[in-house]
Amino acid sequence: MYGLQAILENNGWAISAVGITIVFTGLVLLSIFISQLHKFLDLWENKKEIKKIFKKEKTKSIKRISVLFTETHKDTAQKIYLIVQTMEKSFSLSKLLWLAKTRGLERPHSNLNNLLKAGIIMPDNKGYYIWNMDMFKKIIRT
Amino acid sequence: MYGLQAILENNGWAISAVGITIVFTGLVLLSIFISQLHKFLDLWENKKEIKKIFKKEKTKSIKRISVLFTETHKDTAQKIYLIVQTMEKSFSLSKLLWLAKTRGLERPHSNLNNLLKAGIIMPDNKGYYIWNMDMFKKIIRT
Amino acid sequence: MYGLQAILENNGWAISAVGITIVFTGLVLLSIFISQLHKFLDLWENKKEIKKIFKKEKTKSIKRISVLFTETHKDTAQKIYLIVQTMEKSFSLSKLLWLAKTRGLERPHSNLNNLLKAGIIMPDNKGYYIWNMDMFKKIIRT
Amino acid sequence: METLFIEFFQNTGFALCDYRNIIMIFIGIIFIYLGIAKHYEPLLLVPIGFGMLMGNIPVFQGLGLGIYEDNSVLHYLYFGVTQGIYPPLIFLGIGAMTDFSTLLARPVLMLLGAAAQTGIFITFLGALALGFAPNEAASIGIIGGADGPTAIFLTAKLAPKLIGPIAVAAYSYMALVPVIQPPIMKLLTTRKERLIKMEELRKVSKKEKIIFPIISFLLCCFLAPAALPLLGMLCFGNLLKEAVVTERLAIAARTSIIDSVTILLGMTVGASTQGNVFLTTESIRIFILGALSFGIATACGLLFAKIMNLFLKEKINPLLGAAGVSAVPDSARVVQVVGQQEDPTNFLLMHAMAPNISGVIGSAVAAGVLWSFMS
Amino acid sequence: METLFIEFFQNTGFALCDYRNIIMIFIGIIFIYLGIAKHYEPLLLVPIGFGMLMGNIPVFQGLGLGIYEDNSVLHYLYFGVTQGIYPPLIFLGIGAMTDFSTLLARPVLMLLGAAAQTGIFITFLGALALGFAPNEAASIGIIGGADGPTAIFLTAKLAPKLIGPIAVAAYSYMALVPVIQPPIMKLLTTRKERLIKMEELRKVSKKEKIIFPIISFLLCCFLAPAALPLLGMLCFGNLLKEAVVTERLAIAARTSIIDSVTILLGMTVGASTQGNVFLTTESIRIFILGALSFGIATACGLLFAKIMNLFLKEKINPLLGAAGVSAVPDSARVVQVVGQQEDPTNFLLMHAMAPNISGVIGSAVAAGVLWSFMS
Amino acid sequence: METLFIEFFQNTGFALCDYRNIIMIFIGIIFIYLGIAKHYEPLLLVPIGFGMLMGNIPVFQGLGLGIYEDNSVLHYLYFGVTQGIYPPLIFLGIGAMTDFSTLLARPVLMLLGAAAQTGIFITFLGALALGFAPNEAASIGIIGGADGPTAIFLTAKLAPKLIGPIAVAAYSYMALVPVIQPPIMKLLTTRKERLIKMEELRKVSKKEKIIFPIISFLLCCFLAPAALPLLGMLCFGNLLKEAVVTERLAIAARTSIIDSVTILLGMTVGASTQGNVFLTTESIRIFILGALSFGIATACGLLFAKIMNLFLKEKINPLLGAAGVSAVPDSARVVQVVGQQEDPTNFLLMHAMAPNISGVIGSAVAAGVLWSFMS
Ligand code: NA
Ligand code: NA
Ligand code: NA
Repeated sequence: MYGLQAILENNGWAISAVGITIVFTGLVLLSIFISQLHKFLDLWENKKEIKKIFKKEKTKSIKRISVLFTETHKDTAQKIYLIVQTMEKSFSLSKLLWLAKTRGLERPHSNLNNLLKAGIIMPDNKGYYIWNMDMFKKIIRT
Repeated sequence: MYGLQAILENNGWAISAVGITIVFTGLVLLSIFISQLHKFLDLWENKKEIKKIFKKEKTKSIKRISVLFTETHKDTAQKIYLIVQTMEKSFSLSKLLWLAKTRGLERPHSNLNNLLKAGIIMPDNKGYYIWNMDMFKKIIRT
Repeated sequence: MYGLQAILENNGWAISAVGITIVFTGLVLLSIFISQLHKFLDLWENKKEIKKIFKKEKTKSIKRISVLFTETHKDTAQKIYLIVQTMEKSFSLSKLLWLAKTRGLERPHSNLNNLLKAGIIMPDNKGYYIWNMDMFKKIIRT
Repeated sequence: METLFIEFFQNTGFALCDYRNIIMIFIGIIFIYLGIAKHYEPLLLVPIGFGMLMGNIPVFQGLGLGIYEDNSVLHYLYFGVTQGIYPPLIFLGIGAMTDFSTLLARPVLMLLGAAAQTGIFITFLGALALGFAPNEAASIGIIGGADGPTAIFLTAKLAPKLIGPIAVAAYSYMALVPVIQPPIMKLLTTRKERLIKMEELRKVSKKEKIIFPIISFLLCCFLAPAALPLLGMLCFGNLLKEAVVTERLAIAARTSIIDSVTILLGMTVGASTQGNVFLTTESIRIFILGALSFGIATACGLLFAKIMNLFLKEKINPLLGAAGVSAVPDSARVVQVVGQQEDPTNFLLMHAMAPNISGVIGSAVAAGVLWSFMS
Repeated sequence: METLFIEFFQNTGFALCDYRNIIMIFIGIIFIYLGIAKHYEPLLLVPIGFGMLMGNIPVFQGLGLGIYEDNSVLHYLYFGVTQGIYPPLIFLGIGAMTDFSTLLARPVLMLLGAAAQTGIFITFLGALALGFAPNEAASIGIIGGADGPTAIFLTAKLAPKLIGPIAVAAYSYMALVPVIQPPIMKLLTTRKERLIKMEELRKVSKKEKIIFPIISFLLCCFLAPAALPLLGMLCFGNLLKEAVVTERLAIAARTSIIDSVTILLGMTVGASTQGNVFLTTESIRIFILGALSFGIATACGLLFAKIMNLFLKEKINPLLGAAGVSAVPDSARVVQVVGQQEDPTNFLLMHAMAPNISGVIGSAVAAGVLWSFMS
Repeated sequence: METLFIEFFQNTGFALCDYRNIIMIFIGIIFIYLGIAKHYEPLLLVPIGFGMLMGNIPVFQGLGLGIYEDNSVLHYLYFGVTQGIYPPLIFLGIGAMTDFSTLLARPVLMLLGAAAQTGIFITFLGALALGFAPNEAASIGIIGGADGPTAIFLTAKLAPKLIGPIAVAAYSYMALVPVIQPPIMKLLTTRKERLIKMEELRKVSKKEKIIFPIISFLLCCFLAPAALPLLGMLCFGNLLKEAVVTERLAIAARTSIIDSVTILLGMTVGASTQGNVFLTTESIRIFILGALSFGIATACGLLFAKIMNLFLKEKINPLLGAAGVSAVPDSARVVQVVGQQEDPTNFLLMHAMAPNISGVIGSAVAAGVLWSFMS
């Protein structure tokens, strides 16, 4: 069978019409959805942002200022920074503690603790810790 | 069955003789072919080379010189080069154009166009462009 | 079937008891073995070490001193070192030899040979050679 | 020993050789040449070309050497083609390497990717008219989808016997996009149209990129469930990429997985073109229809862009329509090149990626629809 | 044409959809969300979550789309799950990326990894009491092993029908370790205990590291031969890593092999949770028992550590016991976090790795024992 | 509970253990030791050695643990060995990492690679004389080819029962090349011959390198079609490498593909050496014949080089003949070492690569010939 007859017999016109319609339906729906998506996300983001400004920022700043650094503390912090510079970017706290002890720093436990609380030493969520330079500059090197 | 009888019975001599002959035939043929290959390729290359010298070189050089750079053009080209240096090795022409506009270059379209024609900016065949330093030095920095 | 009856019927208590016993047996045995392992290895190592001190060290030092470097030799060695610096970390001896010839060094074969015997040029076991800087300093740059 | 020699010689390729093997070996070498020297889709043409050599070494039957023999190594590796396993794995990798940003920034350009698929259905009708059975006609039509894995997948499901010619046709034309498309593009657009510039694309946020593969998968597969294996893997791969936390899986998908599968798929598809099976009048008709399909798809994309311009305030460059056929990313590059022939400062590449990628989604949906109708 | 449209519509996901598919799609999206936004085991939750979407697209039967249909692509990829092939390959990769140093330095901590496995057997009893058949009860108990591949492997061998719910339960709870474990840890330990510091670990020699996988493999598998596929591959991978000369094989094991298999395993396990198969009261009971199993395992580890302290001269921090459940390395991190809540200068992570890894060995042995008893 | 304990104990490896398992475990540990401590082919000896441990854990039948049980994980992974799928994939990777330059620069050295294959056929005759069936004799002879994948491939096709001993013999002797070859080399060459220096090799062009794999594949496979799977993949891999545009496929072939397959092949070949199957007088005879085969191959290479020197104007160093056995690249290194023992400034390594690589081609052709004669 050939020609138009073959097309008719095999329901060709219908299949093609339905087929291309579905392809278009799919992509049109998707394109409409996408075009609205970022507007929707913006709204959502802003909602969060607004909340954040009022809530979290405050608690955060309070939390951090709660650690007071005397000049002695700052001095020790500088020394610890020197040690950290000899270590890898992600370092082990226990190793740092040991190094601090070895070099005769005073009360290394309590000092490390302060740095942790102040967010100068931060967990990298892989079990190691990193040195937060920004926070260090803000709090210690002022 | 053991010994020579087993070899004979299983057609061992013949198989071995034919086998080793084929291995040798294959590698001998291959080694002959290879030993001739580079001579043949040299000939082929030279044919092309000779043609090139007479044809393409000419058209190429003509084509390139066809873009004339006034001092103003050269000056702008220098400025564009400064912009390019801030971008990645393979850069997007549209981004370059936009940056050129932003920095207030005069007629950026036409200038970029000239650089393209002169082969100073060249497509990297991946949809991006690269800066042809040699050409730049030859044409602009003379 | 539910409850204790189901457990009994299916031999639950026994399976659990045997099961947890085996898990413990496995890990206890393993932990005992491990805890003894390094002691055993230390003994083994020391045995070897002691032997080494008495035997190999001697032969090694003798072997190396057996190559005598005159001042001329040392001078050539210095020149060869300059060539080596232009090559990759793992270099081909034949290339080095060729470079040495090209630059007009005297008796390159014999000189390279001396460096090989002295352990200044050492095989990297991948078919290439590396420059043993320590040995070079010890023997030549004294 | 003489008899053994003669027997052996009768089993060498020299004795068993058929002129069709020689033709196919010659074609295989051309494929390799085009891939290496002309840089036409080398990742596909080189494996297919070498596969053609492997499939056309004349071998004695029964030893388990030929790809159509049950226990041959080639047959085992070909299993991933005949069962449609390789194409979804390739789509996983493509998803993990594709950036859908442009499509998210200008979703209206997706319609061009839909329009170009009209070529599939027109060719389907043409193949029916030429006397092909519906399942074969559908497999031939999908060549116009300009998407190798999709074509192989659908053919494996509908008309496994045609995998060889259809795959070779699909990849040949995809490689020849820079040759086939430009004349059609110039014929159907005016110079003024080709000069239209597109506005800068907006920046797309990470969240949009993460949500996109999930939504487009759900939407398209609810509509055409048979697109599941292809679209599912495409979107899954893309999610792995955009999620960032799953980066190592995305890397595996877009390196070891896609590359290994590309090697095996290309080689076995090439090897499936044994001269006596491949060189038939049917194959020739498939090649002609395939070329038509490609041309029609290109034309449909271009014309639909012109129609859209009747309604859009901000006109789009109709050349972008040609990128709707897929053949990622070659047809997008062709758009760039043709556009720059008129105005070297017109940069259409990024915009052309949108119809280009939506053309992939479109042909996967079309393949799903055809599959579900034919079986 | 109308009839065709209607027929087509009747085969779309919209028409075929079951409320259970919608629920599962919703759960799948939650999995993806937890993986991406909360970083809970993203390498597992994202593939499983997307697999749930793929498995719950409502499809017509017979075309070969669903994972339970013989000739579908998903079915072929699922083969590695049902035959228990993927889990050993994942263990090969885990072996090639794990450093057993801490365990070698403090072998006594291995006992905690044994103790936590008690949870497996207690849950097994509980499941029996709730009326599950022994093979099912064993598969449910293994959830407490907190080791996804082990759970999938044992279930594939004992109760293939439960692979979906058990795998999802196991991975869910592994992802929720940071939520589930801390309250139990605080409940069962005193502040004084949580403050205990561990002494520095000794340095372990290369030779010890090379001998360890060989010995632990031989010892455990002579004891429980059915642990062969899992433990064998774990130790083989580790040997490849520690041998150094086989580094390139170790790299393959811990990159392309494990990542490819993780993609396929996660996706197909997710896809096996078709609503009508998955959403049963049985699944709910499995989830409840699984949570219990996890809790009991944690408690057993903690309590055993306290018992050990009665005999040990140098006390160990009982929090380490919680790491014995496996869930590498999440539960070790939880130990670190909980420990530092009391004393930020207490570093338990490295010490917690020892029970953590021995927990993996322990559950593989337990799985072997259960397998050999049940069949 | 007592009965359960007893029953369990009766199923442990301690109870089931056979003295042959212990012997094999001991051999396995030696393999691992040679690989790690002596650096003898560690990429092969370590996986095979650990596989020996895995295959010789005494297991109860019926659970699906042993490699010869239908539904075991090891059995599935072993499938690639028994069907001859792994060896061609390894050849793909070898092709993608081998530089054929030296061979192209001095094609006459290829003859040495042909000469060394004589060892295969002489051993074949010897094995026949010792009463082995022809298919077995052929598989034993191929050990002299000094090419693991080729030996495994041919044995899988001709005498699958012998895969274990033949593979182990082949890899053992390949690892022992630095021990086996030097005495033979010194015996059969004079000091004067060993001092011969080879002239510098000419630089080979890119085009030659691209054309070589195509031509050598076509030529050798027309001659011996049964070499198709091995030679095809070797040349395909090499083409992917030399084509440059297909670099990412070549990378996949020479990293993830070859490494993954090496792990699986090594491990399963090792595991196939279960004591009761492996420790037979047949295996011992295979080992003896294998050693002979190796020695004869080396001798044939050396002697043929000396014969060539009768005709060549520019003499070649006959030591190069020893590299013709393959065992890439170990035997080439042995040539270098032995050469330098006489004259430390004589650099034979690069020249030795030519017979070394052509030895690979030669044994693949020989395997093809034997396969076609035996079936
Ligand atoms: Na398309
Ligand atoms: Na566990
Ligand atoms: Na060989």
